[in-house]
Amino acid sequence: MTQTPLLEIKDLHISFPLDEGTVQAVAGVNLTIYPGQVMGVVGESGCGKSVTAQSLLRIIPPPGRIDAGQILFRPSKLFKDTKGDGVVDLAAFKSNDETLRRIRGNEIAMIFQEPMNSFSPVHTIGNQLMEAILLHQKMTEKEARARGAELLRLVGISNADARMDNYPYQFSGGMRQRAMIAIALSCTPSLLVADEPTTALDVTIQAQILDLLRRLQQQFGMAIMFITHNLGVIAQIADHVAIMYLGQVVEQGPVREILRNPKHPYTMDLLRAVPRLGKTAGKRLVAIEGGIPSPFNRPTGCPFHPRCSKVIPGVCNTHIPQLVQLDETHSVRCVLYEPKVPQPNPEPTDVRTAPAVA
Amino acid sequence: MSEPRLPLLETKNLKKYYPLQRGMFGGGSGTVKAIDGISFYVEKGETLGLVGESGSGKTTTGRAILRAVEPTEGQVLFRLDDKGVIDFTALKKSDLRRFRQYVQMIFQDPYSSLNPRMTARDIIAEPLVASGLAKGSEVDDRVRQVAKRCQLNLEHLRRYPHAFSGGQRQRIGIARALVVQPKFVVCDEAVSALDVSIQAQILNLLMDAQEEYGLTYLFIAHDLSVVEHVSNRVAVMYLGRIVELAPTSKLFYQPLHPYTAALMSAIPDLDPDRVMKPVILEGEIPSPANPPSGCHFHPRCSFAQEICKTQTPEFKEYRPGQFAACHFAEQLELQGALKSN
Amino acid sequence: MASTPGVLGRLRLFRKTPPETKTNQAEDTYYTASQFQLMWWKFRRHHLALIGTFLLFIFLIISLFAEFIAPYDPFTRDAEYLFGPPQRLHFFDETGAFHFPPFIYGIEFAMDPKTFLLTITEDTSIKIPLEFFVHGEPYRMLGFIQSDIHLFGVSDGFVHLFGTDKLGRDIFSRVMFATRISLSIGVIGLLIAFFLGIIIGGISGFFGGRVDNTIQRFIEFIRSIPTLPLWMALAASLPKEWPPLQVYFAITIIIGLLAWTHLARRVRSKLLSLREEDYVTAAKIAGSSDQRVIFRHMVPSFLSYIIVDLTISFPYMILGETALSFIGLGLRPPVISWGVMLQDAQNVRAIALYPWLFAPLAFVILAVLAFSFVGDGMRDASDPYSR
Amino acid sequence: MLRFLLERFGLMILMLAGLSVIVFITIELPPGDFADRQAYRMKSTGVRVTEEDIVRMRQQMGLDRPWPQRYITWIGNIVLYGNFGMSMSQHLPVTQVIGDRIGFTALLALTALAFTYLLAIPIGIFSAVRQYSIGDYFFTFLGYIGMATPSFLLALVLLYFSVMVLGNNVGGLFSPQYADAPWSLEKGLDLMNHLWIPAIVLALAGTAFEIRTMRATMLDEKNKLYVTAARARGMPENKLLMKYPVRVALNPIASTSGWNLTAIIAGAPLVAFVLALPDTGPIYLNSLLDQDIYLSGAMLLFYAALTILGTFLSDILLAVLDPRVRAGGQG
Repeated sequence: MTQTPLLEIKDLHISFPLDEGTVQAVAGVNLTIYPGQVMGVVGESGCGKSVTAQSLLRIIPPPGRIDAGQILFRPSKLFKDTKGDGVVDLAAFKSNDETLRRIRGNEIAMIFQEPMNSFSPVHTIGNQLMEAILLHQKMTEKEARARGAELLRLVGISNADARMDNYPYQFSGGMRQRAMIAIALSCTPSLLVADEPTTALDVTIQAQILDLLRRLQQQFGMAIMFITHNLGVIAQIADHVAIMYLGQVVEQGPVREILRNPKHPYTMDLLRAVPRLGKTAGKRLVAIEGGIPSPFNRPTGCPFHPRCSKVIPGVCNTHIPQLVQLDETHSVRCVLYEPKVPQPNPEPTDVRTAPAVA
Repeated sequence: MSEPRLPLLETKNLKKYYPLQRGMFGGGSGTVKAIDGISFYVEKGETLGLVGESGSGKTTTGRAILRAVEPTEGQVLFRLDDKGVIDFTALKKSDLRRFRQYVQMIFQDPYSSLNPRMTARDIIAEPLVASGLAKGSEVDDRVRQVAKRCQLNLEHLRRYPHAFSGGQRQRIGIARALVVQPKFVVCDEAVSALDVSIQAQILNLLMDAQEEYGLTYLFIAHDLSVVEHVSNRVAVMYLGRIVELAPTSKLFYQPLHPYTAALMSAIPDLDPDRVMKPVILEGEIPSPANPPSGCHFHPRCSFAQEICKTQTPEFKEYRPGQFAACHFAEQLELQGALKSN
Repeated sequence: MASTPGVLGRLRLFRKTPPETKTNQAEDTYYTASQFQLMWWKFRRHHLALIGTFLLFIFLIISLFAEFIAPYDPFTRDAEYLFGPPQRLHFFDETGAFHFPPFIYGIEFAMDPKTFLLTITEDTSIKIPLEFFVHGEPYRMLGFIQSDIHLFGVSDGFVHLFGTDKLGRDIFSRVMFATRISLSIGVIGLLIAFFLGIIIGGISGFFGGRVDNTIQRFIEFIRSIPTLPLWMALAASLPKEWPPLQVYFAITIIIGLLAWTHLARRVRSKLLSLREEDYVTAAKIAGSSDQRVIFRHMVPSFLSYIIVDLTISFPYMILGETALSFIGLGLRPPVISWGVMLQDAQNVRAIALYPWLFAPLAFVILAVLAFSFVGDGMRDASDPYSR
Repeated sequence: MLRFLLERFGLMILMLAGLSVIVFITIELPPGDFADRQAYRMKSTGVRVTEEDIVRMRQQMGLDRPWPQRYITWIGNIVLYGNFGMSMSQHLPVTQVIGDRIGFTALLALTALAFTYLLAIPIGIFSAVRQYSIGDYFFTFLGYIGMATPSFLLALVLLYFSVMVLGNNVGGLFSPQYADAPWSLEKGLDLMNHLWIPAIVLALAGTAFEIRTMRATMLDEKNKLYVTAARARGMPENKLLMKYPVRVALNPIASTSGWNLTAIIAGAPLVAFVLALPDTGPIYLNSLLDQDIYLSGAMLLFYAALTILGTFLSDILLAVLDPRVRAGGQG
């Protein structure tokens, strides 16, 4: 791909200092999203996928903080009138920076996991929808209202004009998620961050929302970062996928490539662990051994090594694997694919005490 | 198919209505029909999957069978080899406790289902101790045995639930259900809250235990792939009623009810080239407090006719073992989640 | 539906994991800690609560051993020293020499020729050393320990650390005895409230439905009655000829009678929510009897909340009694409570001329603060399993 | 909305009816009655009183009939004619004894309520926004003190302060020169000058409570997803706080305002007693001590009615603020 990337996350580190110790939620994530691309981010709990998404808008809940890394973003509207290379580092801003505020909702919009809680209960849907429009566009209240109703119609809410005056409790979960999408699209952002937008919904509603998102993506041409733990959803919506485990992207590539020809042991195991229609009925699944480690007890070396079926003792527990580019688009973070395999180290050094980034 | 087996459990017209409270003094006006006439049977040793979306009444069904909620009407018949047929719903409270050992439950939320103030050992021992099935060292022996079977670290039995991860907690919950060697276990969304890698471990554990102890499961879930994976037969619920019940493969290849078909079309396929073409259902699930007339599904059904608005379709057997409640079950050619290539 | 917990939720979950630097044994201690251990560990981190606990301990000591701690009987009069200001304890004399035990100076009276007001000053020529464990007025502690040893005193004359009242009675001694009475009113009042609250709230929560609704409306009703005017009306209805002790019990009951509603609500809502808890359902399915469900599963999980609520209601009891006695409708002399003592300090004159008469108020405030601090600390610690 | 209002209004009437019974029983509770007390008093002044005299007195005052009957008469007169009966000690109709004072009590209560919210809402917002700042600790500390200090002490201290430092005696409701003067601007100002102490005193405990409520709700709401969602669409931080958490935190404030008024009214007699206000407090106390039942009954009824009215108003306020309550579903 010769396009210029829309978003480039480089070696991002995010931690949460807590009383009991520091949680390394994101430990060196690299991720590139091109304009108009749907990037799926998959992972189990604690893999840092949501925190990564929140970091794009700098809305990581306290006490989380970005320790290192860059989030390079190329806004499409912000520098229209001024010249310049047009790339901003989102990680470098203060969280209340004016430029950042103009990017939020305008250039990068977000939809959340719990549609039931993402609206203020005491303000009308229309109020919250118009708020987004008025913040970033020069419009009168009246125009904003008309635009709001139009957006509601666009996301498939009937009787949109009257619905503008409804309160969130009068909307069902599916409708709220539609309204949330309407808000997100109100300023035609170039990147939509969708943090598990269908997890809280029933399957039939999930299908509707996925269908809607797919349609709107084609219509508006925005890029989507779609976060989920459901591999099926990823298969259906994403072009590219990044698999995350314990704060790192362990494998990344086109969705077909990853699902059919996975390289990282974790991806392989994950795909085998999912029950598949018509294929696994009545059989034992190939389960991944052990549990997801506590975030206070990050394994040394490769974070997956304690559960990995292909672990090389003395290597995987000491050596942090490097990102290996298998071809133009497919990369993996596993020692098995490194050109120069490190020698087994019989006495594991404690990597935890060493700085995670050189 | 093997020779017909005797049903271990049978529900007949099971209902659970909740009074709807409105107004200051709780004057009842209307009822919520959480489940409205559920009839099915479960054969010994099989797994009956029970699927449906939120508000369909699947959880209430599971709990009503166990009398964790008192059913409003209907029977739950339970066939025990040595004791004959017992009507669970007719048992007096004191008798009910004696029969609890045959029917157990595994819960969805591994956090709220374990009393945080009891050690893992006490939680697992609860069914033995509470019903007086075992005493003294026998309790410990049996707890250790079942804990080992559920792959729990025996040294951790002294610990409280807050020390365990979600997957391990679920193992404790399973151990608690299995310690009395029940005949029938209701798995209420037992793997829904777990991560994929953990979910596979628990599913394997459940299936191994079934084989080893000859268990019969009622497997309640909303994830159709999981249900297809574990079930022999599947019942589909919508708004408090069963709309279709069939052997798993029949249901997934040739559903009879439009709702079943819609549900299946919404499963996101793991194969990116099999693009999901969901049957888009109009609107959302209506409230069980105010269900539509006739066939509950008619306002969202693309095949609905006049008759669907007025008459409740009969739940009957259209193909061997395949039951449905739809006026047009015989006419419609519906597509399942699986295609025979 | 399946929902993976949000980041923060999950982090909180894991916050319970001890830092990795701890040894395995420490980890195991943590994981096998019972509810009350976890609560104590959490409570311990609350500094104000620890201060409050310490204060409460002192109050307890005072209440139990008032006779020993007070140098005099509450009714002993120092006829020469009416409305006497507090006598300061001195550790250093005018030469700067250190003394232990400390001493007090003698007193000197002078009449202001214009206002005819008696002024009292220290006479630095007389030093009276304080003595510990002195023999004084005999007493019977806790009703059976007979003794005449007091914590401190002077061999010659009197010592009045908090001054004296209009009859020359030692305020320090009186406050010690009043502490016992005032706190006991709180305790007994709370017991009554506790009893009523548990029973009525329990019925409401256990039966639910119509019974629950009726009781809830009734509680709302009671809560809408302004407490103090009703207390006043009830207290005023006590016959004048009742002996003080009977009045004491009646007042306690009146105060307790109106305090149960809060507790009843708490018990009820806790019961209702517990009924829905999965682990209670699990206990039922495990074949537990009703008693077992209630006492093994439900009571332990709401006991801590009840204790918190009791602690938090305590100040209202104390303030209620103080207010009632202050306006003369509550306890009556010779029973001494903080409120009764404050009857002497009803006007601005008292503040201007005899501020030491307000000494009991310091105790009221300290007691209320101590209970509030402890209550707050316990509230934070009451649910060590919250996610 | 209308349905909700009607329901609440009906409930208010019902509660008032119930209250009147409780009030009557409470007032009737003491053994002996006004006749006994009157006889006792006359005897002590040397007047000879026979049993027949007492019986006659009783008949005159209607005290010989059973209490339900007397209750019916009592409440009937109140509801139908606004007649609260005669004060037996002052030989005046109750309405005349307390009539003009009721206004002052209500004025005092409302002023105190206004003080409570004028102080509590901004301070609560400040404490929540600057959580763990010195200011937050200061107000938390002040809140504890406010809760722990009995109102009468505060009244005395403020009175002392006003006399000694400001040099004016603000006991009572008016300065002597205005006491009987006709209403004028100066008299109004004088009233305000006297009103602030009792108002602050009565407001204090409620203020401490409401600051805590406001702060806690704000802190809770601040981390809710919908606030994050608004932040994610580019809302500036200050506007964000004012529009969402502050707005939502007003709901519990509104719903507790009824209790707050109850607390203020409950404290009123005591503070009035200390400050020698010619408000209803001292009369209430005396009427209780004299067993002047119609007077004390009317007063207690008045206090209770005021709080019930307050609860009703707070319900309406909550309905205005919260659409879900308005819909009546979760009411």
